[in-house]
Amino acid sequence: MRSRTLWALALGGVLAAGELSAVHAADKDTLVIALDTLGAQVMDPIMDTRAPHAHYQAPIWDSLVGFDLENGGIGPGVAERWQLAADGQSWTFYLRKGQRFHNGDPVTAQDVKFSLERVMSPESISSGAAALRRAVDRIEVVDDLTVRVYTKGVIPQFAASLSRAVFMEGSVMPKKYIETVGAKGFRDKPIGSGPWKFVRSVPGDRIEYEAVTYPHWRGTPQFKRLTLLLVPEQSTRLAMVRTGEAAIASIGPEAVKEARAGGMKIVSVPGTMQAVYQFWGLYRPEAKSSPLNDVRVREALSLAIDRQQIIDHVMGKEARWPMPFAAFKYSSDMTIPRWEDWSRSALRYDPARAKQLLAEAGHANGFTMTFWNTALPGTPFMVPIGEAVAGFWEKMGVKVEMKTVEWGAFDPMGRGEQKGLVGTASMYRTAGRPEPVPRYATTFVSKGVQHVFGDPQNCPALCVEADKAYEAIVAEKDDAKRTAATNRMIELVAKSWIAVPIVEGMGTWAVNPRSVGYFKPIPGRHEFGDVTERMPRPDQKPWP
Amino acid sequence: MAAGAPVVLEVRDLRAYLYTRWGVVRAVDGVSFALREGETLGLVGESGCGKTMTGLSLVRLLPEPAGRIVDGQVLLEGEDLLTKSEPEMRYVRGRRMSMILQDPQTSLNPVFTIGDQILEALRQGRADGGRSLVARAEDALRRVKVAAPEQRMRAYPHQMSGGMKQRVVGAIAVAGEPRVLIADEPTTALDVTIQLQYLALLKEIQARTRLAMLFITHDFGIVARMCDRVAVMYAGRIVETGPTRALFRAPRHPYTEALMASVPRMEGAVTRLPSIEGQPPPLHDLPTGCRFADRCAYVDDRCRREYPPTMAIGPAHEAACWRIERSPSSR
Amino acid sequence: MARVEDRIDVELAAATAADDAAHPRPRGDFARLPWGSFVIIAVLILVAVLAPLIAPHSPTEQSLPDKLLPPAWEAGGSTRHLLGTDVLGRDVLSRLLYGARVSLIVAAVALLAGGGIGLAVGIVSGYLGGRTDSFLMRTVDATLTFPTILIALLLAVSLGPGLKTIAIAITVLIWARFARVVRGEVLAVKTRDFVALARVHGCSHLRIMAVHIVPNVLNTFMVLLTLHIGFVIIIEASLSFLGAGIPPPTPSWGQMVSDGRSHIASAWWLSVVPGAAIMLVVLAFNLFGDWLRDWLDPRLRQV
Amino acid sequence: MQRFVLRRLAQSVLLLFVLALVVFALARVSGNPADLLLREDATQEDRAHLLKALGLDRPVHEQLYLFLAGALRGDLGESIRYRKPATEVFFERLPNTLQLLPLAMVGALVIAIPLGVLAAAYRGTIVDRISGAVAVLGIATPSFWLGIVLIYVFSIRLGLLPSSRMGGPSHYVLPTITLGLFLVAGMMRLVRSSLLEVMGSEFVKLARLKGLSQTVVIWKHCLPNALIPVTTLFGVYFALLITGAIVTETVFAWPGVGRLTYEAVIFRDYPLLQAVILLKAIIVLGVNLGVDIVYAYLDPRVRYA
Repeated sequence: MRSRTLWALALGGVLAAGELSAVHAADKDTLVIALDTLGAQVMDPIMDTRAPHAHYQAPIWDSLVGFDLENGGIGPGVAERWQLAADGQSWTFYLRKGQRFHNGDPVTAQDVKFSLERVMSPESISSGAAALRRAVDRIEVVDDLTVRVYTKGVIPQFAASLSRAVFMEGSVMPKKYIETVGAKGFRDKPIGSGPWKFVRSVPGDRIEYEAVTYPHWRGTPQFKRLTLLLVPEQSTRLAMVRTGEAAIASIGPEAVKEARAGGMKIVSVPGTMQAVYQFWGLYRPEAKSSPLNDVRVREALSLAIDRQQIIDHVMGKEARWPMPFAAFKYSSDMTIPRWEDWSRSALRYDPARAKQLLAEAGHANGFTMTFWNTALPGTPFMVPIGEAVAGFWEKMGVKVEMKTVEWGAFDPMGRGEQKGLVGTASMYRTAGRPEPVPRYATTFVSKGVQHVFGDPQNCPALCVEADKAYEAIVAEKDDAKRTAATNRMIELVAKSWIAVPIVEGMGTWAVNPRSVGYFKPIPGRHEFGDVTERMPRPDQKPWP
Repeated sequence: MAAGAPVVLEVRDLRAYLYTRWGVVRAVDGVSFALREGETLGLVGESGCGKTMTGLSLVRLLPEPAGRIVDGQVLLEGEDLLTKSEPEMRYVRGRRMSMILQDPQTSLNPVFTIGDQILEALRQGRADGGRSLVARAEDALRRVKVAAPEQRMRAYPHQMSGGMKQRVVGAIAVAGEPRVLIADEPTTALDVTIQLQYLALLKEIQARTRLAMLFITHDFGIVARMCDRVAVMYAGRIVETGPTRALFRAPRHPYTEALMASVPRMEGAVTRLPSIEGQPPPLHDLPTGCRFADRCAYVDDRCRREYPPTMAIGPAHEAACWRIERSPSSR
Repeated sequence: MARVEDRIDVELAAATAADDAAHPRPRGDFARLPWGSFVIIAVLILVAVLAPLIAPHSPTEQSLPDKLLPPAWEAGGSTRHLLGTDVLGRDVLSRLLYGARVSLIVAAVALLAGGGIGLAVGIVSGYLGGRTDSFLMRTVDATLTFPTILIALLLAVSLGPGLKTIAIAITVLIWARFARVVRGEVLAVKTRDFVALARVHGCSHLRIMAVHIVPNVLNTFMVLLTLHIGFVIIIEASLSFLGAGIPPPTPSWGQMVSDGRSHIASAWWLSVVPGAAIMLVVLAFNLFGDWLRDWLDPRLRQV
Repeated sequence: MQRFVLRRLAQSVLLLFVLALVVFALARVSGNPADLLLREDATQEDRAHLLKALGLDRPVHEQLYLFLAGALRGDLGESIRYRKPATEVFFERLPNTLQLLPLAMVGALVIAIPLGVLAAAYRGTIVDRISGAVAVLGIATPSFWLGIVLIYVFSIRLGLLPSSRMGGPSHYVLPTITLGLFLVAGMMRLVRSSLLEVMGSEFVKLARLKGLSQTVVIWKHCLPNALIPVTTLFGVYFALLITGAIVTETVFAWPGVGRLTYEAVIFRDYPLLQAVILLKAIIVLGVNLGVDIVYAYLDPRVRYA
């Protein structure tokens, strides 16, 4: 009786009764970090482009230029020190002695030359490769521990761009090893000079590392093993930290209250990004009649926003009062105190003044505008901020037609013709970088990608001034003069009210105090790729 | 004719109702009859008169939850089946009383072989340790004249003809050697030639096993051939019972009379078959008096007022009609 | 001997029909009217229509200081916000009322469009049979294999999220399910005598389909409509979870459940309230569907 | 039977070809992966270089030709994000999903069938009402919400089960329930209505006439007939599960193909998206064919047709 037996079999398939042992916390010697993304999870610095790669590539590869651990920005790395030549056309890097790759080969100037050229090679899709190609003329090995890079023209921030404080293009890769095993072999068994050795990578799930056994200049890891887990759902990451399955989990500001309710510690990384809103293509003829073309209206819109409420309620106090556009407390080439005062006064919440300005501009009973609300990868809280801003504008009588769009759909609109964006406002972001100038070039210079002041064919007065100010900064070798020129540029943008900072975002992490000891993050760097080697065990340094 | 044989099944004033959305359908409304060993009683009537429901009530297989037996007694060899619990009743079905259904196409389970379905019936029956179950199954098939039983055992229902399937159903029905077999229009779905073979088969089985048979049909040709006695049902009640010959020769109840008149005769010229005007009354609101009143040629006001009692006419021949009282022996 | 292919299709269609339109037999019991579901559906429609009048606050009005207030009956709750407030201080009750409107519109548009196409394809495919039938059925198979969420994501991403996109995405997926079931019913109805009779009288195929086939298939179709209301609302919720749902600030139940998910411990009402609303509505429509199926029961065909 | 299988395969190939075209078009409509890979301050020149490196600078029809020609050879191109052949990425993640699906399906069967039978056997009673309500709950609960609540209750509050990810058997409990509940609901309703349909047929009367008990009649005679339609919908449910897994795999951080599909869409990874959809379709069609064969095996009426 075949069919009868078949059905008995199907019914008999009882669920595998696994042992329902109590959830075992991860063992003491392994540091487990739960992340919302592992990027492309490709163990090769030239193959991943977006920020997340700093999570999983930093442990293995050192960067030519390192960090200033205390207050963010750049510091000594593989190169102990570096020097800009008198004529400003070349930089000389002096490497630290005694550095070794995980297979024992010494780190030499040849490796640095090879690494930089590999980043610039055609098959590299690393996002900074193009900038490097534009900047570097040629690279010369002076001796085993000295390398000189000749640049096309004077590039004051060139050294900084080889630091993870800015991008990943400074990773130092083993020349001999890669030339013997080839690119594929290198990606399967990656070798670097960092404090952690590669163990295994399970695609879409996790990456495992093992601490090096010798002391390391970045810091000798307290844990034997490091595991980075990919857990896309935030509430799941929270649950893992509460049950001890993970020591640290990346969370958004909205989950801080939930994390504290669960007895977890909160670590906030200051100055990781700046949430801004900006107006597009106001200089274009088709936007001529728009009320947004009146600077008083734009200033009113900024005064209408109660930034303190956004910090306290939308961000759950996990945010700070913003500095000017793309500027942070650790920014170089600008007089910080001056701009701190400016932002306190200019970005204040003053609805009365805002109403007055609107009336002066002839829009007492408000007007209609379009506002594109979106969130860049890694900062989903930009959408609630956008909604809050729209809410404040609505209270001011402005009719806001909000269009919430997924980043993949919004980003292309900002390139080329910008047809859909002309005459509208949108949320945007500036990443936590030590020098503001390159970010200003992107948005305000006529040749820049966003060119909000004007484009090469149609460049009104403001656009011309911005171009001149930018040229002054880039070509300036003298620090004092460059700072003055930078201040001039920041003032120009601030007074235009076309790109306005809302709040300075922080990277927030939930930590299980029983799994990892007290540690301090690097200001401006949301990723912990360069922090894991300094995280103590819970018994070594308890949480305050 | 087994006139003197013991009574196997006696039904007294059986009532079985259907509780539906349109009200209570009194499908079986006070039926009484007796069935003797080796005898075949025909239960005849138009469709919808409650004959199938009567059959189902005997084996207590009324459609749940609508159908319910509300009154009366069903005495099988003296035991009242209506008081039995479901497990006790299960023991009766197949072993002491069995039934053949109308449509062979749907009577057999399509996913099991014929052999499985017979073996299952045999396993329920009395343990006949002598030969193995399979051998007894093949004998059962042979007894219902199924050729090459060994192969047939492995066949599936859809591979057999209607007639063949009805034989298998027959084999299953008698596998437990029941004392009473209820055949609910077993041949209606078969074509004529197969019909005659099947009826002869039933007769043969009855002769061999002495089982009593209740034959439910609307076909008088079959009644004449198969039944020793006939009970005519109308609107939930039996209006006339008697020996087949007596009913065919001298029906006394106007409804039986009309039925007999509408059966085509071989002899004599046949111009236009008489038919009975009107419709049987709806079973969910039955009139008070005689239910055939509206269609009866001899109706008077007494018929409408009061339901006539069953009165004896001749030997084992009785009918429920006031006319009988008025002229005792019309013959 | 019917070709195996048709046998299976008939069986599958009948089975699916059995799933959605099966009815217990015999029909003795009296099918109680599902008053419960009538009330809930009536309330839902009333709420959706009168939302602007009865909602205590505007669904998008923010008041950041009183964010994440618990419902009135909990400690710290205020009667101004009966069901508490969300992350931006918006009134949960008002968003629930307005959300009913959005969910109903999406469900109505998707079901009528999707159902309509499905009904047409099902009838044509079932009635004509042969090559058109197998072609249409293979298209149905293709649509069923295409992942639900993926189509919605691709559409949301290319056409831009919004009520219209969600409705289109769900329509593209719903029609296949309707087509398959309707086809099964048509196959069953097609073999009935009155269809042959109509053809004998010289009716055109179109007339037969419209006059004879449609009425008999309508009750299964109606039942399918009610049973799929739940399916549509859940799809909308899942899309919101994946970030391709109805964009803020328009309130929708699916978006509310999705947004509230990271506050399970500290602000349970954010996802529990809309979740309960969805469950109540789906329960109501399912009971209504069951009752409708019994009431429109083909039992009338059998008498 | 062979003729049936061959014809079905031919139709599947045609279906896959149409599917490939649809996916190719839809993916490109949704945007360009290059935009997501470039930094905010990348210039047009950077974009051109990246497009060339990814092979997206060629005209669309040429890309289509390359894709189809490659597909015939089984090479579905290289994933843009993972820089690995798309098929390799897919088959790396497939086992994880396939470990979850059978458990969810069998689990659903083991619960749905008895519940369905009880509901049918005791039609109209409390048992029927309760199982009906459970079924509706299954349909009405968004799986991501169920998953999160289960994690909150069982791993945070009670600490009984691990909250997510793959691992020992205890890791499979919550994801299977989340994935399976939706199934239990659908199957239970189908088993109930199909069983009621079968219980009305004649051979059930005959079975009871043999003196068989109610339970034997239902479990031995009715159920096999009632389960025939269930098998046919097994294929449909399998297809739903593969897509439904996207949500469950996201909540439980399960590195399966569901999650992979979602990522491929969000990052506009054309080759990976095309590969994932085609390979999933092949699996679903294969399973459906298998189900039909099992169906024919089960129902003798069809087997000898």
